[in-house]
Amino acid sequence: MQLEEQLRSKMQEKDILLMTHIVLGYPSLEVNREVIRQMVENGVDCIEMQIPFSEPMADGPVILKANQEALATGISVKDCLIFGAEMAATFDIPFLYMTYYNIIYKYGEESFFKNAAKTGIKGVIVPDLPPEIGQSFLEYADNNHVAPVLIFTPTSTDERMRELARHGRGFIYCVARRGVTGKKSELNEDFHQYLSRCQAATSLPLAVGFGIQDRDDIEALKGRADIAVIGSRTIKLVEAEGAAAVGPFIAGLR
Amino acid sequence: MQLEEQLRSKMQEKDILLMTHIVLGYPSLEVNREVIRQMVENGVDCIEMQIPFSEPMADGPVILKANQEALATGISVKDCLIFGAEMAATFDIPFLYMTYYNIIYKYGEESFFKNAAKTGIKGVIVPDLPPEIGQSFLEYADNNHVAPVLIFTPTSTDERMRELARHGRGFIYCVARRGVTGKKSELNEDFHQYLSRCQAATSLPLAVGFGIQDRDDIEALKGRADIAVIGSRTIKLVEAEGAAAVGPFIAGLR
Amino acid sequence: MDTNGFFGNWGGAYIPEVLYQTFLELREEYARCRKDPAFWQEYIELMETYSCRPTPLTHAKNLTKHFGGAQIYIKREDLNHTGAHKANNVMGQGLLVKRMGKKRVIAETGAGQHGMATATMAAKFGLDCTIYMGEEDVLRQRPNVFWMEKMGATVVPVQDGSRTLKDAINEAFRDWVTNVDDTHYVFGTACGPAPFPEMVAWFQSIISIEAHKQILNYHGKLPARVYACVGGGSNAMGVFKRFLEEDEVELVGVEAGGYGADSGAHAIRLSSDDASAGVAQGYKTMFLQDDDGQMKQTHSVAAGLDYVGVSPILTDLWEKKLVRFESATDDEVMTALDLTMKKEGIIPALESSHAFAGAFREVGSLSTEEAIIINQSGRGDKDIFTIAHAFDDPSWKEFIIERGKEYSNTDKQ
Amino acid sequence: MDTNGFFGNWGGAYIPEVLYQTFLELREEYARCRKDPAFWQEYIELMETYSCRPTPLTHAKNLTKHFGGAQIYIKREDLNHTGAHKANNVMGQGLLVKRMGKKRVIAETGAGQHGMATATMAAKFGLDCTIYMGEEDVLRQRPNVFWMEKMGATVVPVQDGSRTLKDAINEAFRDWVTNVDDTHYVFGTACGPAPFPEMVAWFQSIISIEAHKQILNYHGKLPARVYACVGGGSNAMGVFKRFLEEDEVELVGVEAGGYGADSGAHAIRLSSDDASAGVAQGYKTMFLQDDDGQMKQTHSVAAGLDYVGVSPILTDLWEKKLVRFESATDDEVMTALDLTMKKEGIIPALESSHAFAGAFREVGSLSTEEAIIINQSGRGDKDIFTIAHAFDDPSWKEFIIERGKEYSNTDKQ
Ligand SMILES: Cc1ncc(COP(=O)(O)O)c(C=O)c1O
Ligand SMILES: Cc1ncc(COP(=O)(O)O)c(C=O)c1O
Repeated sequence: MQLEEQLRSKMQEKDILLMTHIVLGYPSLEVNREVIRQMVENGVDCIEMQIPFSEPMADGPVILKANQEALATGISVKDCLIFGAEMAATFDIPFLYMTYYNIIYKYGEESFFKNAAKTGIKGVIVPDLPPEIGQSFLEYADNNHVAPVLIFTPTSTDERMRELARHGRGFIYCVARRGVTGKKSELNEDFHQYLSRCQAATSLPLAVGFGIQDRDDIEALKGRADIAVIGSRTIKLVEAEGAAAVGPFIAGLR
Repeated sequence: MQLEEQLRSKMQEKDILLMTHIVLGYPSLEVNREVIRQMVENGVDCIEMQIPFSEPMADGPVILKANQEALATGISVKDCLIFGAEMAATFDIPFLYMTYYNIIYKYGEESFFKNAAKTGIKGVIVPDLPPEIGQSFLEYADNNHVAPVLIFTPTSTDERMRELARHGRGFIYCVARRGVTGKKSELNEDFHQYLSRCQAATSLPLAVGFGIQDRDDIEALKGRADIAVIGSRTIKLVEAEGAAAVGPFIAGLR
Repeated sequence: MDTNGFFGNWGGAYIPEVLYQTFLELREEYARCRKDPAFWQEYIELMETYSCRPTPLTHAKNLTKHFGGAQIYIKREDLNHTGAHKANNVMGQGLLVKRMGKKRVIAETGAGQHGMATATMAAKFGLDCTIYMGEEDVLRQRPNVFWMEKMGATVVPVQDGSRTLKDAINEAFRDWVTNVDDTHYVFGTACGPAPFPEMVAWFQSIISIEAHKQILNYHGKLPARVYACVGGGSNAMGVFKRFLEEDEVELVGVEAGGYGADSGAHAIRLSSDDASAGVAQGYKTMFLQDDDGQMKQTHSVAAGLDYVGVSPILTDLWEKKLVRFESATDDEVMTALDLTMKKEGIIPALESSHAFAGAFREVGSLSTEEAIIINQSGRGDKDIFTIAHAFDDPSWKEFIIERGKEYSNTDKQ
Repeated sequence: MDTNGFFGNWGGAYIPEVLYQTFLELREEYARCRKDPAFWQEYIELMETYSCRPTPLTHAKNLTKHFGGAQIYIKREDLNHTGAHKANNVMGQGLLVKRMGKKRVIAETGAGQHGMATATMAAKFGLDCTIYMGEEDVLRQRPNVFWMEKMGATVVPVQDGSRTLKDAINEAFRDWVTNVDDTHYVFGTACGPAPFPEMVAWFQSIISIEAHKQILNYHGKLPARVYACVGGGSNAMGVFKRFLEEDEVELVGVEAGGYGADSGAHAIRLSSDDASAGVAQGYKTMFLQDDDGQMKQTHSVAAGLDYVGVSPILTDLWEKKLVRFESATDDEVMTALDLTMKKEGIIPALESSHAFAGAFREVGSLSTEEAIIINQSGRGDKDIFTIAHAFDDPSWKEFIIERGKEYSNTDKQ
């Protein structure tokens, strides 16, 4: 089953889905494993696993630091892919890779997507590859039935959204605001108008990310978006209270 | 009796005359007084007393330092003139002032020469006043019967020497070499030729200074010059061994 | 540049979606400027009255005699206001910012020269200004930081990654995606997402437009070779651009050899096999990266050259063999600098000294009928802390120790 | 200048006899140069190809708006090679030295700018070079000392007297009388024995020849006033000279007010009653001296302005009321510097900042139809140690303390 179908079937059961984010290798794959277990057991519907990159241009301080510290442990892309395969085989929810384009470019687009497909990864999010220069990337994704998830932002025009929607698969990642990951977003009237524009531009499910932090935020998204994305928040939680804190936190979100 | 006559009458008695140099106020007028006494008692024929100036451009390190330290004691031009008058009244040899032009300019040329004349000073040596811009200076000197002593140097042409000789009185101060006071001069063949040129250019007595340090130097000057000038050498002597060393040193020079 | 911003296989605009619209507007405004002769005229007038253009082309007669080969001419970008070619680009972008009506500029800086130039432009054009600078570079280039602050800019030391230029670039992008509406990012070199490489090269082309005229005027014919140091590649593109139209002129880019090509501690992207194709900081080029695509640490005695990437335009020219690339080690560079100071009374920046070192190696084997041009991208004054340190000057050290003690003592009171 | 080197009551050549012949030759060679249009042409070409002449005249629109008075134009001598107007004089004398066939040059320096320029010229012309610099100034201007040495000059710290500029001049004269045959003394300002004042002013007049053309071109008419700082007076004479022919232009010289005109700690020779006529350092002018004629200590935040004398040409113009003299205190100067950096992105040297301070005080009361020219004699980079200190910049201090510690530690190893 492909990503969009999988999500749509879950959407039948819940009024909003939860997607979470982890940085592979931070603080270690062991902790990642435990965190993912807790997430899945507490009802997370989808997880994006970030393969760390030395230049995470679109990430804020928390994820930036996580990338750097993961790399400092010596983790390789191959380690990440083996771990990703293990997770996809172990847990029955869709897993995605999130990373910057260079990681995939250096690995080889074709090999990367073949690997993802073979190991059961459902989608890939790359924040620095606009579709007009990602033709081969998009083709390999489609050929391998791995969803290339594209991004809408508040600065995207309606026309641009329609263009992006044409290439996106699985769902659309709607960035809640200008800026990088990690800072709280105001979910105000402007934001609602923005989400309406997003909905109008695509028939794909909408995920909303950047600064979603607690139950109130998620409550506010219900009926307006299909998926709420929790990013830096769980990373900070693990830093502060350890992996065991993740389960209760997730459980309390919905 | 004017300076030239005084010197000529002494020249009858000795094969070479001695002129010495002191910096007024260095290390103190008391020491100056003692040094001068020793000089006169041991046969010095003429003394130039330098009125210190803050910018002694033509002096080397020894006399430069003496100027500065004298000024640091707070000595004034007036102090110097009173002291000069005392010396001229006390000792029966000709005294000269040596100083830079600004001291005389600020004091007033006319007043300065009147004072010198009145107090029995016989001549004035100013190293930074070429005669072509010293007309009034030269006139006041002549009017007051105080000899303006002019300077020949190895770079002076024959023509320039004749021009200088026209304005000079008392004697001509022949600088032994290029440079400032205090360094030893080579009294070699070039030097002898230079002295011959000096002799040819003037009928005034010739004093030779800059770097004359010992009995050998003075011996070498006999027959070629009329006056040997000892400058920094005695200043250093006083610094090293005190005023009492001056008498024996002078006595040993001839 | 094709419509997607590529030069052959290189370049593009690998940007976060949030910047899409801004880049669209930037590309359009840039296109309008290129078509409008009045814009270039305004640019030239600004550079003539505020900076010191045209900068001279100096015939280095003593160096020429010393090497006994081609006539050495030095293009004097050091005489620009703020002391380097960086001013050309920044003033040009300043005019663009005014047309776009933005009120704030940001910039990354490595050596501090681009930050200085941007802070200067911001003061002149009345814009708010924030400069991102790797913490490492803040320490290496404190005087520049001081002046930037005095001109009213906020200097933010970047503590991520290698804490040098590339990290400052990332951080500037983070600012930009946050403040995209009122802010323009004044990119400092011919790198980054399109249209920056081409736009920066366009503003810098003023160097070779002048030099082309000057060399014909002084030497009577075209130079055999033109040398430039290559950090991001802006001064090189600037001094090469007009000469690219002339087949008989060989263009030579000199990269930072650091401790040597085999040491791993260098910034040689094109003249060794250590780099590979990659995509980062918004564009595709040859990067110094590992097999996974993680960027490597670089090293150069010149803070402005130790960058992991290089202009995609240069990479294209390299691939097409239209520009030759060489490198010079830190040691060779110090020797070249020393010789240039002693022979010509000219103090090239450490960056620029790479071009001198590259030229000195070869100039002796050219005929005295020929000429070469070396682009002196900046002046070395800014590098006094580095140069005095590198020459291990004892009185300098003593001076700094004394000053340091004075400050320690007064701080304690 | 009359045949004895006087301008009205001032100037002359009060030199030791040993220099008579050399001055004769110098005066003759200078006279030949003045008569020879090819000499001036050679000079212009040198300045165009080695320095950055013509230097720009910058319309300071933001400062103009800030003060709401006359249009402020800045003559950019800071863009000269080596960073100050001093280069004009030195390069001119360099050409003279070559004609006279001398092999060695010496110079005094205060701020270090003239020393830098002379060391630079000596390197370019292949001459031996010794620079005399007061020990006090060596400490204040260590970066300049470093560069002079790197360019091959010997820098001699002078430990006599006040250990500043005037003592360096005395010491240079001592060298000259010793090595008169092969050595030329490159006097650094429009002072000293004739023909130096006139000759230096002649070389510097290139500033006003350019500025005169430029202001007519940009502003359409002559400026109401021209401002310059006055140390020895060379940049002032340079920017005044051509405008002296224009009755409607008021010329204003700004002296170093130090801690204030009443403090006794300043270098105001012409705009207060503290100075009197005197003769020293080879010429007659107004000196800061006591009643006995001993020179006084002077003070200025700008090392290039705290000089006891002043150009005899300016003293003559002062006496004839053809130039107005003002002063600016250290504090006023720092404020003017700060404003200029923030408003225009331009960093005047502390010396030049005096001219800015003098102009800022008055410009608001002139009509916006009028223009003024401020001569920016040099750039402030050289003053970083003084300026950062004066602004009491904490990160600068920390930086110096850290560097100092590093050096102390390695020295101990
Ligand atoms: C003087 C100077 N030259 C060269 C460079 C390198 O940049 P680019 O390769 O873009 O010219 C720098 C960068 O800071 C610089 O300051
Ligand atoms: C930048 C600058 N301006 C002015 C001066 C003062 O000299 P002058 O009055 O001769 O122009 C100096 C002297 O060093 C200087 O360096």
